[in-house]
Amino acid sequence: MFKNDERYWNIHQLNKWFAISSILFMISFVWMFIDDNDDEYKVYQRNFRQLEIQMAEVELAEELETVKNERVSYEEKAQEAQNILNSKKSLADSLEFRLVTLKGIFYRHNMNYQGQKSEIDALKYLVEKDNTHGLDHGEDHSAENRQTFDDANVLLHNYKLKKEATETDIANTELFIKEMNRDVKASTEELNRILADVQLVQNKLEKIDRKHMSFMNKVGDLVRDLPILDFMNPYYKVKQIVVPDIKYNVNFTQVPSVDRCTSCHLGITNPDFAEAEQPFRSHPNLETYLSSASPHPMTEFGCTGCHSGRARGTSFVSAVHMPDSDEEKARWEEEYDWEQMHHWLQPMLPSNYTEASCFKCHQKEAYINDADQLTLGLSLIEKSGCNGCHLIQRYQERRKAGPDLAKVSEKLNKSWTAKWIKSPKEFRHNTRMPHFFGQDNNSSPDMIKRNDTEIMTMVNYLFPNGKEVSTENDHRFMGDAVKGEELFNAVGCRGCHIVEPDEANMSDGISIESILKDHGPNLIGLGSKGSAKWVYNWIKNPSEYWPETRMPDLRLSDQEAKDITAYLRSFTNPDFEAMDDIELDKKQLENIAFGWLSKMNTEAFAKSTLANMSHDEKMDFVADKSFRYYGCFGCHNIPGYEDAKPIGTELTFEGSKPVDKLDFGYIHDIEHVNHAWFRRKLENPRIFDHGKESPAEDKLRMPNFGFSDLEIEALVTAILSLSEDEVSLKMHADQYVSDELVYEGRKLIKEFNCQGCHIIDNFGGQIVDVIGSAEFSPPSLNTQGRKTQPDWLFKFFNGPTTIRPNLQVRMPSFNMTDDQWNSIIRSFQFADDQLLAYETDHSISWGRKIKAGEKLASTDFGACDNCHFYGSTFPIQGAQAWAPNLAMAKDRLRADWIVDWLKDPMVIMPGTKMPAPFLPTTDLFEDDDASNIYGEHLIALDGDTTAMLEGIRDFIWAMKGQKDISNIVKQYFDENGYNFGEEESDEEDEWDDDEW
Amino acid sequence: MLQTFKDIIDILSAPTVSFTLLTIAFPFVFPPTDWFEKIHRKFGICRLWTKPGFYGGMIAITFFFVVGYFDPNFNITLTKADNFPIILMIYSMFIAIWWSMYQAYQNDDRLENGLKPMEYNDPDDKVLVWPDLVYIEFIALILFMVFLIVWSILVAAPLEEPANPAATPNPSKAPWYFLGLQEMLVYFDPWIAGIIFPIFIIIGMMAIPYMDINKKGDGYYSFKERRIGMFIFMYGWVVLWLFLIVIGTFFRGPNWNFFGPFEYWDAHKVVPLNNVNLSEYIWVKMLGTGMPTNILLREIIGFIVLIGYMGILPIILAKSWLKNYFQEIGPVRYTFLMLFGLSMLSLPIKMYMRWLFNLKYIIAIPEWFFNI
Amino acid sequence: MENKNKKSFLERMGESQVWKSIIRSGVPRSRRQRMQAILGSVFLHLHPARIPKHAVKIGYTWCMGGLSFFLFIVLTITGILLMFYYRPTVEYAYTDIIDMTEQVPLGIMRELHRWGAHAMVLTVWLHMLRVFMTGSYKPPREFNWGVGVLLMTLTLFLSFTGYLLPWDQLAIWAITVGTNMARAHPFIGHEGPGASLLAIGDINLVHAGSDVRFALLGGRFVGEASLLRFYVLHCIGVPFIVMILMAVHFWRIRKDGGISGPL
Amino acid sequence: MTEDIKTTPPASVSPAEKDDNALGRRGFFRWMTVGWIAFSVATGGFFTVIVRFLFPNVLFEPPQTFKAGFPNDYASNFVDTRYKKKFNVWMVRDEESIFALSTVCTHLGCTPNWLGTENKFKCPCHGSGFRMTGINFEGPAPRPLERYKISVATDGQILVDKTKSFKWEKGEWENAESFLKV
Repeated sequence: MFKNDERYWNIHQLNKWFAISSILFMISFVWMFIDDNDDEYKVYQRNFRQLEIQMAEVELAEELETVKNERVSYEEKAQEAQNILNSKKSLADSLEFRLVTLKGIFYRHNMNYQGQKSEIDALKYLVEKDNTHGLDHGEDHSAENRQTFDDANVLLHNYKLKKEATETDIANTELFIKEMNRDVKASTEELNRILADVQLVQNKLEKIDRKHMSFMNKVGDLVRDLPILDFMNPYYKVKQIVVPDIKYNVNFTQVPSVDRCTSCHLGITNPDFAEAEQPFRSHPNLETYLSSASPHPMTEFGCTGCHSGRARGTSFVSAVHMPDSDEEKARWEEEYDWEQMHHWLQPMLPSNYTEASCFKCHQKEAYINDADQLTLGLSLIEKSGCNGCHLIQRYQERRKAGPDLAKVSEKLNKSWTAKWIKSPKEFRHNTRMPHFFGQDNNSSPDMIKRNDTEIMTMVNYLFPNGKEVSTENDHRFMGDAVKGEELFNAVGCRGCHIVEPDEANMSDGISIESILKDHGPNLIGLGSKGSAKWVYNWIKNPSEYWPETRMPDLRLSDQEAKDITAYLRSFTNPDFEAMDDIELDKKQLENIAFGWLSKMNTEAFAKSTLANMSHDEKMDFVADKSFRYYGCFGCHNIPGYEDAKPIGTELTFEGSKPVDKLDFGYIHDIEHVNHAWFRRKLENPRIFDHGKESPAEDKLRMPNFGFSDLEIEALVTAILSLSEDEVSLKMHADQYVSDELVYEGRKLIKEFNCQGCHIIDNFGGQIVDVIGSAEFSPPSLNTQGRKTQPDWLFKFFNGPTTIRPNLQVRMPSFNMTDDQWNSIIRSFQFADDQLLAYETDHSISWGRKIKAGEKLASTDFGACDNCHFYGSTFPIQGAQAWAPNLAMAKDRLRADWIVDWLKDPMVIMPGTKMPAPFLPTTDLFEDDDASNIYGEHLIALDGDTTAMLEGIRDFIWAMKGQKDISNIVKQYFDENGYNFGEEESDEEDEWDDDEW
Repeated sequence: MLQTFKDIIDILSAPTVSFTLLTIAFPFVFPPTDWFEKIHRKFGICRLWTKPGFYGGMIAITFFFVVGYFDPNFNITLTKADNFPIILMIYSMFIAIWWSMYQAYQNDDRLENGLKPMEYNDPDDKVLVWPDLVYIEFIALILFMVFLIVWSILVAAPLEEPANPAATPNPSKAPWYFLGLQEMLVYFDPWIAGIIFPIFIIIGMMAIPYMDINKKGDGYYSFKERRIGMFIFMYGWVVLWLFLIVIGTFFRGPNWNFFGPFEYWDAHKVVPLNNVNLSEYIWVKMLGTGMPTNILLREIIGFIVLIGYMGILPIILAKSWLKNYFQEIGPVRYTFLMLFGLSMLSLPIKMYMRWLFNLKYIIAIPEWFFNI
Repeated sequence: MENKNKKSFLERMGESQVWKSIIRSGVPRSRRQRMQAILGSVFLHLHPARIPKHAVKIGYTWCMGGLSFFLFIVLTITGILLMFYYRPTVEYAYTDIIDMTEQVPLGIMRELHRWGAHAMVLTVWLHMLRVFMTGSYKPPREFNWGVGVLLMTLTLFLSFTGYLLPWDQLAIWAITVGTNMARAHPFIGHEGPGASLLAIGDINLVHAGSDVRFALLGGRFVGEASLLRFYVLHCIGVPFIVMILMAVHFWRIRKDGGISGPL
Repeated sequence: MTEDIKTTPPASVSPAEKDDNALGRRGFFRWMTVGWIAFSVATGGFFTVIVRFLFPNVLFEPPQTFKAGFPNDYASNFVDTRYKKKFNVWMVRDEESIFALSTVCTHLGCTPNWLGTENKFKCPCHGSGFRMTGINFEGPAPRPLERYKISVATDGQILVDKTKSFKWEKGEWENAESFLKV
């Protein structure tokens, strides 16, 4: 081996190695290439194409079927025209020949002309130059140029004439040919028009279905999507929408969202795919979303603006789809190898929570259209007082959720209060007051003792000087309970209150409609709470006890108030009364005080301070610590805590909080996504303390509201809506509302539960269920903005008068400021696109019209006075049919509106008893005695309905008489009573038959 | 059974235990003196550098990873795409070291028997580069490219949440090759662990050829002829660098707490950190007085210790134990060798002082950002 | 028969003017041609024409130096390609990386680049280990070992600068942790020992806005400026130095007597 | 040594292998050929794919094609300015066709205005005037406005493609893609 040819390796072996490794290299390359090209979206696009072809073929068959018969005749027609044309072939040929010749001539002339023109352009330049710089070059030169220029122009003109003459000839000939072809053209066009739809489908098929393609197109279609070559003109490609106004937050800045969802969701905007399999199914609500005519067109809103998810993802997993349920999750894992990409902070919202995104743009609305769950969630936040403890910048607390406790010693006694604090739901099963005690982390005997002591110190603080309420004189404030019940049901209490002692009757589930009913507390057990005196005083004038209350004044007489008090006091809660009183434990008091003291101070200091404290000081100290620990002042006004800061986590951007910032504690049987955490927290606020050894002062303290599943889903939606995601200013819905007051008004309407009694924006008016008939219920406020004069409405709000004499339910006096009333009026006006605060008085046209109107209103025709008061004149009909005083109309209503109203009252106020007035048509005037029946004025209007209605309006407008008839009506009912309500249904039928 | 095994591994991999075991075992694996060598032979540790040793080692590592793969907790760290290089590092370093030692022992035997090392060729017996070398290089490149492509296809490069200066991930780790430095940060102030040590590492490594004047073992694998140098380098490389990377990758969880490989990374885990400075030991615990207000006086003991360690200790050694060696290499080389050597040694010393005495700093002058 | 044709074709090609002008030697079959093949090629003449026998054994060399160089080239190519689709700004950096996997043709370049970078750290370390284990740093190769140590450091720094570019949490916090050490640099880091001594009167000279970390990041925190700086360092600055040092490294191998071996 | 190489087949190397010369040669070629083919395929593939890499799959620039409603949306002899701002296109319908006219004046690139009463496009910069067809007839503009490619999409809407334009002076307005027959 030594001194060989300077080799070491066996070359054969090396060759083999080389070959093997090269083959591996090639394989790995091919693998990589395939890996790079087998994009998931292409599979979907291929499938979609097949689906499109199928659908197009079906459509084609249908279209062909529909034109089957028609097309034959049109085809014949076209053929006929063609035949006629063919018969004139020699003429046509000669014309064609002539045209060709003319075009040749034209070409020559035109060339001459164009050539000459360019000569002239050059000469023109010389002349122009001479004109300006002539002095430098001497005169002769310029004259010479000028001469040439002029000569050339003459020549040009010559050429032009020739050219134009030929042009005219050509035009004439062409016109002649066109005329000759006219029939053929027309009939062909006719045929094409019939076949247009067929053609469209056929064109489509030719573009997408290889079977319908020409050979070269087939090849082209194959080649265009070959890997490597697919950069030129691919059919299958990533589709994306760049949405500049919806931002993706990269922390340092916000960048436009780039949505590639449509790469797979190919039929999303096409309603033809409503039934297709996912991902091709069209959006279920194209009227509101995505279509270009909708308020949320796809090009401006994209997809992830609402649904979240990884917009740039082009595969099922990388788009971070999120399952709605465990079953769906299991199915996805099976079908798509789904797993959550944990590094994406905005996973797609499960479809149940999609509404959360509406809040990005619709922040100021009181009710967000088509987003009931979100609206409900936001309402619950306010009702439950979440934002009392949790600051939400964009959803600020407007008032405290619970009652004012400043004067609670006038209302309640200590024992009841302590028991209530400990377990409010024992007293009132559906109260919004949450349970702080007896929860997961404070149910040990020691903790119960501690909590009882805390409760007693707080009660002690709330009842200064030991004053509490007594029931001694209660009989003086109680009337007839039976009458009280009638009143309670009739005057409108049930617009906001329910009396439902049995929880089982309330299991309908919660919705934005249902919360209108129990806007105020469920009035059960009042016999076991406080005193009759307080109840009496409260319903007589709520704002005296609590200036900020939303409870309005129903202007009850003393007797009415007593009756209602008696009724309400008749409900007792013996179980609650039987509960043991809460006991203060002195040792615990020491312990608690010491615990708090030593938390901030040295132990020695704590001990000495404690030793120097009197019992009362200890009580106050512990009460203070307890109020601050539990954050009672978040929902209640408590004297001394007016400026206390909310105690909870700020929720302003809670929806965007990264999951790792949520403390899951030692709970592991839960998905690591934010909504799962929120849900669990709301189900059991103390759950994440499970297994922890925290001292009493550091335990979780969020109280348990006992939310139902529906409420929790709604609240989670609302919390998710509080996100950091930004959209451009112009996307905010309030950019399109000119007036801030509108939103304020809407909020007030919601806050004061106007929709408990009235239908506003086609929503509300639930009190009708209690009253039984829309006729006797508070009016629908549909078109209210157009209907009443704003200054009248303002006066009415401040001092309601009787408008509908047949209603027993009363418009209460609300304790609102001018600002607030203005906002409400403005929001009504905005809804009806009537923003004027001041208008010129309507002037009556004293002439034919008003006389015709008078005729129409008279007993012969409309007989308005059957139901309507004419000033202090009572209607002819009985009280149950009474309608508003027409003498008030000119103060109250807007003139235009009356005409609209008269046209068809049912459109404006469904369920009204008001009929549209009879308006004679012209054919009736042909009768012989027409002039006797209708009178000359009416006939002269010649059936002009608008004029007739305006006549009625003017008749009403001109009516004189007493405007406010409240007293007259009241007097009448005081004398006669409201007893028509009972036989209402019988009378109704009779009445209907008689009159109409 | 498996659970017991996991529990044992969890306990063993705690830095205190594993580091100690490694440090104690190390001289027996790479014996620097005759005495260690004797035990190395006697207990058959030398068989690690034979083929059965190779198989044993590979099986042990693989077993560890396989068990880890099926463990719900270890699986999370093990299958993180960015941790694959560390697994690769463990394998490749084991194979490389074993292979070097395997050949070194063969050469040692040959040398002992008066033979030339295996690599020796007659100076005239050369090979032409074309095609032998070029060809195998080419094949190696292709195969490596294949490896890289397959790796890239199978493991997608990770991408986490968009950068957010307001949200610190827990734990936040440096790139894996710097995890050794990050681990040192636990025991040293940043200016030492992050600045002085890296600089010393770079300069110290560059200085190796100048400090190691042993002419033997040049150009072939050998151990015995240069066992002290080998021992020091291998200790620094394997224990103080690679091992700390493994710890930093697999065993450091939220809050930089230690977690055994089979433990759940619970962010709630709390480990007591009651570290005390040397000056506090002296003044408060031993002398029972308060801390002197004069900073230099307060830290005087620390300075003495430091000067003693870095300045006087080398002098004493040069006069006694290392007398011959000192004379052999001369004062300049000796000084640098001691500077780098003692610095390197200070890392395990400091680690142990932390673990045994909760010692935080030897010199603690936070006022000047000067802590050692 | 077939073989014969091929052979003659190869031979004819080898004798053509074009071939000769480019490759100089013919198909390297004779000893002379084989040496010519190495010496006549700008790339291959990094190697000597003849080497000792142990130098062709993988068992001795591990080929790790060669692989490191190869990886450097692979990373340069993939890196250049990535630069077509990557913009180093806070707006685009992250989303451009998303797009690498979602839509960019041959987006696997990112994986090749990232895993190649990790692999390069390993190959460099293994190369160093091999050199140590064979004692190849000993004279006359002391200097080249030093160059190698610098190259290794720069490899780590290249990888480190590239770490920031995806602009994700891993990136920004690894760089924050990494650069925080610079804060503690003696004298020139604002939290380092001695920094407070560098003051004129009450005017502090070394503070968070003027120390070495600030210079590295172009700001007090990792931000837009840092991204650009790291990008420039990663794509141009460090590779430039690495290339110069590589040239020195390779040249010194030859000058120091080729591959090490027992004498 | 050198002679030896010259006379013996190149691949044969050691004396021991000279015996099975023929086999070796075949082996040499077989393996080597396979190796080189595989290697060239892979590297060639790489370079091809890299060329593909230069063509991005998606664009972030505004789309060059847009849908402009249905042909029936346009009244006869009417200039529709809806798409002027967003896409720089006038949609014009004359007696028998619809076409998409560029809004760039051929003089110095200003944007003319459509004056419905005078039935012309008038450029505010230097007063060039164009007829409804786009033909220039007054002012300094040297040539008519350009037209864009227009077609009917599968859903029946008009599709305007701005990447392809047609110039009158080149006779391209005769091209079937430059107008839509109605």
